[in-house]
Amino acid sequence: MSPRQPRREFDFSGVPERSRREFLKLMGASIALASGCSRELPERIVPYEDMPEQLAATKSLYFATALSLDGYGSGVLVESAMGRPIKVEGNPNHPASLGATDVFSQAAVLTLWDPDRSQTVLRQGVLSTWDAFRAALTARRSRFASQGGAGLHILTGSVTSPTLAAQLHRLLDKYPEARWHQYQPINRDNVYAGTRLAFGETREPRYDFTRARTVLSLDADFLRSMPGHVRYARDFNGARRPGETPSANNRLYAIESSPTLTGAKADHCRRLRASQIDRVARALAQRLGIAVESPTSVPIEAGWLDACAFDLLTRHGESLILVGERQPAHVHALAHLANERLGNVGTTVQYTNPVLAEPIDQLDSLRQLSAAMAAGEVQELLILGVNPLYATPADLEFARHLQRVPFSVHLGLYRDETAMRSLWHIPAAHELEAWSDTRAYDGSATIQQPLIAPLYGGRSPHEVLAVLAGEFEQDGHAIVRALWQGELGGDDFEHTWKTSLHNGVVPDSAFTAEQVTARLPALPPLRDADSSELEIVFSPDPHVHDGVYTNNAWLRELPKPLTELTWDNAVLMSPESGRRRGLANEDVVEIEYRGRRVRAPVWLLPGHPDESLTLQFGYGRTAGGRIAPGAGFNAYALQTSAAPSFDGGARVHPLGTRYPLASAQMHNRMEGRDLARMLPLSAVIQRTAQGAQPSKHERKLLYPPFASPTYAWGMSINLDACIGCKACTIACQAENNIPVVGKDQVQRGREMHWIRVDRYFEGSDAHPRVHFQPVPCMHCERAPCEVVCPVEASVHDSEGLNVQVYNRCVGTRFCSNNCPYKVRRFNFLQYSQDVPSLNAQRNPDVTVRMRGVMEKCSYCLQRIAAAKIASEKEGRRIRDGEVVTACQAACPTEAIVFGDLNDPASRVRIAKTSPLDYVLLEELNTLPRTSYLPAVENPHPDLQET
Amino acid sequence: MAQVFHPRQLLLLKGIALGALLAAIAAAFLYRVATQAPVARNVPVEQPIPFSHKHHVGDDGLDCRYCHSSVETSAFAGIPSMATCRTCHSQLFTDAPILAPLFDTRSQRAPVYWNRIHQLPDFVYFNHSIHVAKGVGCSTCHGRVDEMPLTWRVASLEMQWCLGCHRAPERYVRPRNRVFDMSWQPPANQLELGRRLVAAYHIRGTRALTDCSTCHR
Amino acid sequence: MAGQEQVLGAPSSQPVLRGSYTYASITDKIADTVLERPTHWAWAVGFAVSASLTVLFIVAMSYLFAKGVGIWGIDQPVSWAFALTNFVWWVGIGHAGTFISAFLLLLRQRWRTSINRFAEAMTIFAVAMAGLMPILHLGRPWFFYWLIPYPNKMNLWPQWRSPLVWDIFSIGTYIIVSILFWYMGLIPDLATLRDRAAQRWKQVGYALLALGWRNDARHWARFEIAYLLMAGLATPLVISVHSVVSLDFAIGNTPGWHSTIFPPYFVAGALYSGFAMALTIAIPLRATFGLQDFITARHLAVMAKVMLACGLLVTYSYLVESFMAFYSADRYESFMLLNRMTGPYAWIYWTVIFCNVIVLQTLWFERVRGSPWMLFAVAILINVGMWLERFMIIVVSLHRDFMPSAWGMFYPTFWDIAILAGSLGAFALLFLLFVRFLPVISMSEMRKLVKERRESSS
Amino acid sequence: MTQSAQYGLLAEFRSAEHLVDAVKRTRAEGYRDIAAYSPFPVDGLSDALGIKRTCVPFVTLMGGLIGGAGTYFMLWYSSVIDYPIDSGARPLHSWPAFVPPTFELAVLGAALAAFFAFLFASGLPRLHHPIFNARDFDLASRNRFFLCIECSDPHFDESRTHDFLRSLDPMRLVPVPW
Repeated sequence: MSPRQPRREFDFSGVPERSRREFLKLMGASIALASGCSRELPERIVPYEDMPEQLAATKSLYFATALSLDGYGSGVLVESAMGRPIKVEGNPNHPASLGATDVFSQAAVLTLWDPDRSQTVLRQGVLSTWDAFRAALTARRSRFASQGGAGLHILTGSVTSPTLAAQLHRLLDKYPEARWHQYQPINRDNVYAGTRLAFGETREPRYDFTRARTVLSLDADFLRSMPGHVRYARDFNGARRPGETPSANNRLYAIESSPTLTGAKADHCRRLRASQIDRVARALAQRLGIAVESPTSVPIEAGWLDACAFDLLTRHGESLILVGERQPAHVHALAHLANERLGNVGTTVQYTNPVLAEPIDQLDSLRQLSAAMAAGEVQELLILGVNPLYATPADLEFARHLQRVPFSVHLGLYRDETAMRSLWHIPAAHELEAWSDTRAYDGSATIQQPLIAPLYGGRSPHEVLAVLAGEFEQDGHAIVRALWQGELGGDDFEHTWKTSLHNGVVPDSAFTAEQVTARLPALPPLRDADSSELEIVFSPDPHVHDGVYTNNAWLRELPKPLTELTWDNAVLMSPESGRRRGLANEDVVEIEYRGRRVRAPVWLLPGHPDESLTLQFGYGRTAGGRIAPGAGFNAYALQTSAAPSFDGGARVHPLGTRYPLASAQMHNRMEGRDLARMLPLSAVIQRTAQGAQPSKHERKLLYPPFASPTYAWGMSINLDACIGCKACTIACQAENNIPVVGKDQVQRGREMHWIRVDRYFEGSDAHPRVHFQPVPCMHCERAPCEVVCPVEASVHDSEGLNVQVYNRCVGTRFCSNNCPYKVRRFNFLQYSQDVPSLNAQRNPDVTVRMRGVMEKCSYCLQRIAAAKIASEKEGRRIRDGEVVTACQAACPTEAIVFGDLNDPASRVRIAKTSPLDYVLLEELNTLPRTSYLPAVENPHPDLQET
Repeated sequence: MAQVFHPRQLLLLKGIALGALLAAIAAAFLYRVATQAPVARNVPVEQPIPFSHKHHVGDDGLDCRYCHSSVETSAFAGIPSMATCRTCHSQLFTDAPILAPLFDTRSQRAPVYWNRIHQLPDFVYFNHSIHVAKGVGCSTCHGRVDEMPLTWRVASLEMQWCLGCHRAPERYVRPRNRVFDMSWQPPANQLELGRRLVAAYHIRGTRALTDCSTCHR
Repeated sequence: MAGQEQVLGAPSSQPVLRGSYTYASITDKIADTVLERPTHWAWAVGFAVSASLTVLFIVAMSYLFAKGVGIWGIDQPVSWAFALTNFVWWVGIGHAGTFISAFLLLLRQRWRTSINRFAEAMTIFAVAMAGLMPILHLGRPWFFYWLIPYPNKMNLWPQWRSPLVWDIFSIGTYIIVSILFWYMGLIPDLATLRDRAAQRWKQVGYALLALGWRNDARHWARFEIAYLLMAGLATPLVISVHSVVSLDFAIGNTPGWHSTIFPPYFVAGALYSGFAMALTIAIPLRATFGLQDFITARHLAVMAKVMLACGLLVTYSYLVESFMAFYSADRYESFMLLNRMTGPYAWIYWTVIFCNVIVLQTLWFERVRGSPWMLFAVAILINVGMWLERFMIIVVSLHRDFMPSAWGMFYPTFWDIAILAGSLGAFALLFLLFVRFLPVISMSEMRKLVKERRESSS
Repeated sequence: MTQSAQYGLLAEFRSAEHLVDAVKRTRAEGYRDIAAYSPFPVDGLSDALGIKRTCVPFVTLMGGLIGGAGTYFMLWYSSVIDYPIDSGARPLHSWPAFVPPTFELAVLGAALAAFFAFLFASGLPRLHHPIFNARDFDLASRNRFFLCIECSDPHFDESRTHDFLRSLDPMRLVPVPW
């Protein structure tokens, strides 16, 4: 690797020595960065001027902070190698994480190092400076200060940050005529409105799945997309460990308007158009004894509802009804009332103060801003961290109105749509670059600490607001610290502050449950039951969300749950709806809705409700980096403020053209093969009682495997726990320097993910049963790949790992042909790009592979090696749980267990002794070290699903 | 019919054949040289500051770990920061022109670029701390650094060189308390001592030590 | 011309050498093709076409080395496709040459004499093309020598259990032995050319290659023994080579590959396609250079019969494969067969059956065997059919194996086709150069044939 | 001596039978340093010349044995002794897998041995030889058969040998100069 010019030391005045980060490059870290297998070049060593304490070269440090999505924070530990944040892990101390993460947290480091991030202040699209902006803003202050702030408007997303809220409140106190608007495309409007309907005051519902034995989800994807979903997924599966306590298994009923992972994991799932769920909710409420008028026709079998109601009623205090953010407020209110009647309040559901600092109706707030802009009342508009030119309902015409604002400022990570049209654009500091704070789904606060100085001189909203308000203290660290000094106070503030930073949670900051009394809300008239009009359902994209991650290549290439699509969005509809219109996958249609038209490719998704379209946000971008624009279609272009979540009256016109989509899984059926197993709970109880049974495949070995005398690594994957969220896939990508290959290569079937999550549909297209199966390398003891490698690049080590030696690989690809599990990945082209900022993200402990080299899951060999060296220096064996693979660490539901099979007490060994344990393709006699526990369904005895 | 070749022409032909053979051998040799490690073995390497291990270790008796402070804890032995140098050199030889870069790093923010001597390919993961913990002495790989005015590399650092020890560690290990001892010489009963140390330090067996995954990740 | 030969009666009754040739006239006729005859227009056209394709081949290889095998259509799960198909196909073609020159020598088949030289040349050029393919298909072709044992700084060896290493050994041995065998047979003829060359540079060139051969009776004695020994070695070698090539697949566990019938199946297929290629070359060759007296209709008919026999063996293998898929009751095997017949690549299966089984049946008719141009058409179809058969075995087996989640498709790119077309061009180019610079028929053996005919007629 | 000026006497014949006959008579006359040249291998000529059995088959066998045994030893040594590696849980000494390389290299060894033994036994390559000085000797590779009695033969006597060859009824009789 050629010598790197050391960067100037960043000024951290006021930052405690402990968190001082250096950016000088030492060779130890750069060893692994150059393309793995090329000829060496002379290197040079640049020593530190002063070595920071703790920062021994090549040893990683972990810092606790939080990453937020739609304002809600989730605690993380960020691994810093040589001062470079390279990997995000969950924070076990944080209630929203418990050590796990979702896909967004894992991808945060890539956004941080994204070379496409905005790097300079712009004025009317021309390079400018922070000082020039500060001067301009200060000049404007005299105008609005003289009018009590009239004409000054600030637009933010959902704000949970106590510091930011306090700053805004101070500003509004100072300038009472100024206005603060909040609009997050994925917001809590319906949830808060629902609590206001039910309780008369705004509350935040918080669920406890550990105590819920019967769960009914009405369009709520609590496993994957609600605030707190990582925790919910853990709790839900914690209460669902059939192998351990079968009788205590929970049962999940789901009714959904667009296929979700929650529906896929449900024991009973019904797919209805979004407008029908209201009807079902009323019918059910009536069965639960709530005095609502029963709808005349219910689009669901009475038996199904009876069974569900029976389960809810018999599990008094142990049941739970939850409603998705998409559903209107009165459905939420009905559910709150039902939960109260079922005795669930205080047990499975609690109501706290809202986590958002200002729980206003955000759509209304945006409407007001739009109106004010249209009326020319807005003189100064500060847009902090959101992209309203792209991500707002089309009928509000934000872009047109923005032209009437003389002084507009946009603070954002990218030069996105709003940045290009604002007077000023300020590059924002990434969450890993700046001081801030955030609250989790339960109100727990985390102080976000920077892992690195802003790479491109980005600013946090705190700093911009401080300038706006003309406050004396303009340094992010000081602003945040000042607030918490006020909050926590006391003599031992220093200690509390440090503890909070260290643990990643401010002690005792979670909100306590409030007393509530629900009342029956006034219910609006039902929509026409027989309406056959085509419905349209808006939904965040599973991976790029509302558009904030559209330039994140990891998330773009991560196959979306259920559809397995990468790089684009598509209009989802049921195969039946497609057939009626003569549509196949990739056919382009024009969707007409309320006079607006959008062209989009079609994807037929089994399990999608008929006569309904799912439109996912986040695509159809026109700016915001190199990979964001030019893919998919913009669903916001059809969204209206009148019906931001779903509505009827759409029409679809086939255009007769095709748009190629890149799906990572071409075949969706198991073809009757015994791959992803699912058993009814009764069978599980029976099998568990019987104990281990001999396999039906007799094990006859001509040659016994080699012994693994020291450690014998193995993995157990619990398919019942797996919710198909793909956090494992992206965690593995971050940990193991797995390159992104691009849409064209995915279309050719060349994606590189080391652990894929197979998704199979079983049964009819209308009501498919969905199976998820994570498939990493099986580490076969009799590995077929090894025998055919001509150069000993694929071999076994003494601990039973099937290792791939990249530097020895010549790329015959025979190993991949001979791998029955097809888990090997080949660098068909030079996929690893030599981009300096992306190189900085790379894990220095993992070789970067060059083209022509085979690679695959290594069971996180680098983590094993690190643990081994640490233990040997201490003269002991590696303890169970000391080696945690990246996929295991990220998994929200602890579906993956890894450890030493030689240790009789290890969790993996215990998991494998289950009589349900099985391996894939056992008849091939490959003796995999990775084995599976089957998924378990717990159907109501009266409901025999077809 | 006449002879196709005159005997003199045949001599020329033989000469050409011999020449071609020699050229092939020379080409093979040149290829070897051209693909050698970038820093030659057993050749002192020029440095921006002519730092002498002989002086600091041999004469002054500094311990290795004074400068290479992370050798016992991390994969990388550690290159001393400039501040480490200045602990003494803020007092000693402060006016020496050869030490000027030491002060320029601070006053002019001009870093010192040391020329790297021991350089492994990027796909090799060598860890100093575990070798030191298992009784592999500094001088085993780095030679008598205390006798090097300018440092050079004594080991080939080729895979076969690594394997030489990983296949028979008993031939090289020494007691832990002699790891940093530059003057340590293998005793006459090294094999016997080595076997005892291998057992005492729980050095893994040859099969585990020669696993590909021991060094390549 | 076809009509001309018809009047001579059934091809099988024809002699292996027509006309009344003496030692001198037969020598002159063959040597003059090389030394005297002006360039034939057909040769020039062929040279231009094959040279252009060779340029395409070089361009394709350069781009391949620069970018990587990703320029091809291969993917997961089909990570082998055109390159390996070409490899197996070219190796197979090579087999006919060795079979003719070595096996028929051991069997003392006199019809071998006039076709063995060009058949051996075909072998060498085909195996050269074949030998390129595994190197081209490597992800890191510059490290191909890691498959060969040699003392190295890594103390590493090849992994001997891999059939790819066996391949290196068998293909390496095959090409070396083929070249030695061919060259050895050429030495007396090179001496003839040396003695007859008019220009100095040709004289020098042929003299160097002839190594000073003097037609000494002692030379002949050693030559005959060594040549016979080489033939004895080449015969089992040729059987082993395609057996090893078949193990590249049979050792794998992919349904459609993992089959014990593969070695004989592949050897029969190799001879089948090899004889088809030999006919594809022989028929235009004899027409262009007026060699009908040496490569007679009898030769063509006999080669057609061999082709028929091999083709029937291949047909039998198809039947056994289908039967075993059904009889094994193995879910994956039976799916594999069903997928071949009805899956997305079904057209390949049915084209293979048409070319290799249906068209083959016409060879039962003497009328077809006696007509060079009908034979030529059949041979071309069989060449195509055998290439597609290998494609079917490799790609159609891989694209849907054990895990439905990993199923995929293979679509060739321009560069896939460029490599195939380029290798055909390079093969043709080498062959055309051979025809121009070396005697396509062994003169010394033909002289011996003249003597034998004289003895038998007297 | 005349030998320094002359290599031998060369008689040219029209047919192979003639040559064999001539050789037999020459041998009977007691000449030993004789050589016969023919455009193709002539049956019976070797016997007539009394050419001893050649070492080529034996060398070929040795080449094959060395190739095969050497290869097997290399396979065994490298995978059992030098760098034992667990590859797909196959035994280190996977003899069935060692058969194909062993066979191939045995064939290669034998073929190389046969070829080089042939060259060595034939004294090739030898690009310069006095026999090429003889007039019209190029016909030996076309249609004529030659018999040469070399001057080195103890029985050689310029005039007597000349007369003897004349008696064999050659088409032509020419001296072969050095």
